[in-house]
Amino acid sequence: MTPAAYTATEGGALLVVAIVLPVIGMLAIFALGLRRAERIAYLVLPVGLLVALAIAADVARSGAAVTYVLGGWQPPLGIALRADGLSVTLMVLTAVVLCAVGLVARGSFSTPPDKAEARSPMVFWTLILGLWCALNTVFLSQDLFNLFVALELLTFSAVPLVCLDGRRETLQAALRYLLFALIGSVLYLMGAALLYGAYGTLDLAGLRLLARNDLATSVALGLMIAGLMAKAALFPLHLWLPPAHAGAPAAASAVLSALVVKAPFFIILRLWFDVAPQPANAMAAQMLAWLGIASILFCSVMALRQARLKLMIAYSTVAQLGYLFLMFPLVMASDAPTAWESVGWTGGVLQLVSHALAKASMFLAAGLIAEALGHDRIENLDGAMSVVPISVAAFGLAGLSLMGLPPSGGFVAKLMLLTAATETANWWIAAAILLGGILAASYVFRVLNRAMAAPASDFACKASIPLYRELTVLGLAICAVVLGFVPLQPFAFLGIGRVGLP
Amino acid sequence: MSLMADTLTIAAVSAGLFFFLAGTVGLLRFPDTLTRLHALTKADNLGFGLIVLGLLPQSPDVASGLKLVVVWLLVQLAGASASQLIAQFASKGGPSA
Amino acid sequence: MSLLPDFALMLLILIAAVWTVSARDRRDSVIGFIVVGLLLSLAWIRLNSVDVALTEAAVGGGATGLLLLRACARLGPNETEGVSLKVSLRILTGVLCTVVAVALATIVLYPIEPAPTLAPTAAAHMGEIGLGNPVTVVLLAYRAIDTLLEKVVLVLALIGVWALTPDPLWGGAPGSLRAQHSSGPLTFLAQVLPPVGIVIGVYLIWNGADRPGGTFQGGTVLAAMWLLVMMADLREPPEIRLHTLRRLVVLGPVVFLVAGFAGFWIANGFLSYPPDLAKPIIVLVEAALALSIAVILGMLVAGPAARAPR
Amino acid sequence: MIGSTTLYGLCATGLVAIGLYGLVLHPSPLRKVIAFNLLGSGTFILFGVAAQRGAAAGLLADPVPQAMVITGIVVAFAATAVAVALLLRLVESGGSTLEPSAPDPQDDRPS
Repeated sequence: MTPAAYTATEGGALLVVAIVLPVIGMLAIFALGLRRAERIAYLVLPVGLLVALAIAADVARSGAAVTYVLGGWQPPLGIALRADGLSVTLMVLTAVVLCAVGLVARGSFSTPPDKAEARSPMVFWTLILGLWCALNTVFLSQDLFNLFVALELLTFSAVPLVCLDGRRETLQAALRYLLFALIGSVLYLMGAALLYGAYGTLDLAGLRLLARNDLATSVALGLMIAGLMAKAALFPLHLWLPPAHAGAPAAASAVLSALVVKAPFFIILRLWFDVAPQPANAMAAQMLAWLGIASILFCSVMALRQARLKLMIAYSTVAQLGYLFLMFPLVMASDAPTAWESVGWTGGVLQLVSHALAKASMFLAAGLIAEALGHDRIENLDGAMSVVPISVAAFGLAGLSLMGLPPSGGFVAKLMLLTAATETANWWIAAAILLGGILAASYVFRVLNRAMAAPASDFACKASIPLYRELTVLGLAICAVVLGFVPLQPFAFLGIGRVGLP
Repeated sequence: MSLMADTLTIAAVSAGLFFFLAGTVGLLRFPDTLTRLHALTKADNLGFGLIVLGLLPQSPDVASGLKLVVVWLLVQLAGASASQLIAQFASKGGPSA
Repeated sequence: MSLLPDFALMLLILIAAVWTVSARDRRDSVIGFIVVGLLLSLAWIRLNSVDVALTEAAVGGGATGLLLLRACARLGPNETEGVSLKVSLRILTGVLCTVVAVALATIVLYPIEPAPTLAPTAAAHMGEIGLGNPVTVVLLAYRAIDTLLEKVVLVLALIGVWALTPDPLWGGAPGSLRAQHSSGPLTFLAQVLPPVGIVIGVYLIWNGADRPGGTFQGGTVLAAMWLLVMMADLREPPEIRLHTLRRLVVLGPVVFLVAGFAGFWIANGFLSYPPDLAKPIIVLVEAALALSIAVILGMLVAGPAARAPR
Repeated sequence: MIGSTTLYGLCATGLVAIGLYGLVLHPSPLRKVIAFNLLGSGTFILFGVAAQRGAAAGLLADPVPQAMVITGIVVAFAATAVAVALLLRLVESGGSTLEPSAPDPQDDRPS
């Protein structure tokens, strides 16, 4: 059993920087206890964005994956990092969203000038940087146990963000989130133990070469995917998500909804397409899709029934995550030469990216609206348009992507999924996509309707919002829309490094 | 030489095991916390001491012999302190389990 | 015949586990869990994994047990907490657990022959590092990134615990760890044991390079000594804003990172060591990590701040 | 003939089943955390079985899974510490179960 060796490519050291840089920032904030925690974060955020862009440029220029072998120890003994088109796309996405969140969070998480260190800024900025390290590790690592450590990093950074305000409801939500995440981790780890027992390696490329279609492999992959489903909040394991994402401060909710739940899904993609013996199990693919359909329909209806804006957006997150799981049967049945060249695969990944941008923008906009009005009850949103018009506009633009209306990234994504569904005669999936769009339109318009209504006579604005914060939120929404104008050609980028893994 | 060492080991360890057995029976049969504690600590001190004594001739070098003695001392210290604490807790009206 | 001890141990573990889950009183459950932890460390010795046995005894049973016992004390007298749910749900869960167990048991009963292993590869490269304990080599060389990120996990966990501090108390010290009935014997133990414990902790760290032992085990012993001193009320827990405390927490990860980056100049890349310097570098990193682990574990048990900074 | 390693594999299986049962069914968060630790221990023993079966090249057990277990034990401890701290804070603030309490209708803060 000698899987082909990884060869470190020239720019590989940058992958290490992408993982380690946030850690350095986090440790610096923690240890130095300097006047203001956010200064270090503002130093790290742009550098991290540049690193992600540099790696992306490298991948685009060479048309091949960037690889690094840690410590020079070849897998399966050591661990390799590898950035293909998909992981680089997600790294850039992460960096963009985090930078935007960083800008918007400046208002809410600045250390008061009279204190050396305050609790919530210190915790917020260290955890955001911890999250970043975790996400980059998830996107780059080629080792299933290292991915476990990355998932734990993600959990430990995400959970305290939920209960930053220390209220009873948010503490409850955080505890429930933690328990779900821990069940997920332990099931994942159990699968990893079985795979190691069966193959003596946890390296993705090695497993791809060795994977057999036997009981141990099926049980291992089943346990791992079940665990990851709990972390990615797929119906019926979604119960933890709405209170957790709605309870967190808006800036944190944006990161949790846009990025954190995508990490376990990304690992499912890796397991499904890179590890599982092909062709994958058709029944399992159908089951994932059915759970996805249930997520879309059930949680869209739940979103319609919420009284609070942030809870509505949180339910919408579960619904939109459901779309991601539709791709499994669509990819299997397509006649594209490889899974990642099929319309279904590209549509699914595009949905991931456009939802991340749209949802981050939506949560941030909701946060600004709540800050300006002093509450987030949907019934009493009237007058929002006159106080924070740009945020309401951003909310609407982001809504386009969720509904799947043109022009938006969400439109292209859902259109591709729909095409794939009709081509492969998966009529139920096609119907769910259409119905989900209609439901999304109803919950988005319900909010816009109220927000654009004339304000009541006793209307009072609680706080004025600086323009740069609103513009940042609008920028994210515009990114989600512009994604719909990008010609389909560059989507070949997503497939870089996936054909003929080393 | 080795025969004598082995005989000593067998004798001491067997005696130690007997005290452990007696202590366990006491733990299960005695009526309240203090008497149970009494049975347990007596058995522990004697039983464990005898087992360490029995193992000493078997240790390959002086260093491992010393380690055994250190282990014995630590167990004595921990056992004595723990039983004192339990006794105090019990006499202050803790649960008479 | 030779299977008898193993069989008895397995039976004891399972009985203790059932007791842990089914006990009505939550303190009984915690005690059951500690017993499982101790029995499991015996199982690890039987599985020829002495390093893991030491870690399980120190961290799995010991530190986790202390944490849970303290939680019980803080939660106060408990209402009965037995499983009291709908029968249908219990049956459903029972079926689910049985299916998982049967699947796992089948896989365990029919292993791949010959068993796949990385032991030969791991052994073949040990000469390049110059350490005698293969587990330490895996932790600090082959898979050093796991260990590094796991230290970050510990720091994040500490931040997560501290994040639960009420705002006005931020920067202050965790509540006293003093045992409810702290008294003579405990004070005596806390005065006598720490010097010995520190020697043993350092011995475990130093010894870990070539024989079973290492950073985690040694660090936990150091943490235990510190906790003992705090529980006997000889020392108060430190304020969480203290710069010394913060720097001790990050010392390990920082030294590890510096060693990692040094690899770019003195060896061939991140976290790689030149053969002749590998041992001193690893021992240095281990010492720093152990110190950080000791401080982090102690502070994790102590919990969030409960007093305003002085 | 079952070897001792297989015996420990079955022991791991039992721990997993018991832990999973407690984790799903216990209403009390502290008991869930304890059950999670049992489930974790079972998983670690599965790694230990793989390590023991992989004994070769003069090593009594494959060191790679052993190292993974050591990392895993420390991570599980950290998880327990965070969960316990959260739980105690939750109890201090007046809630003791995982059931979401009805939100206060007068509460104007964004939820």
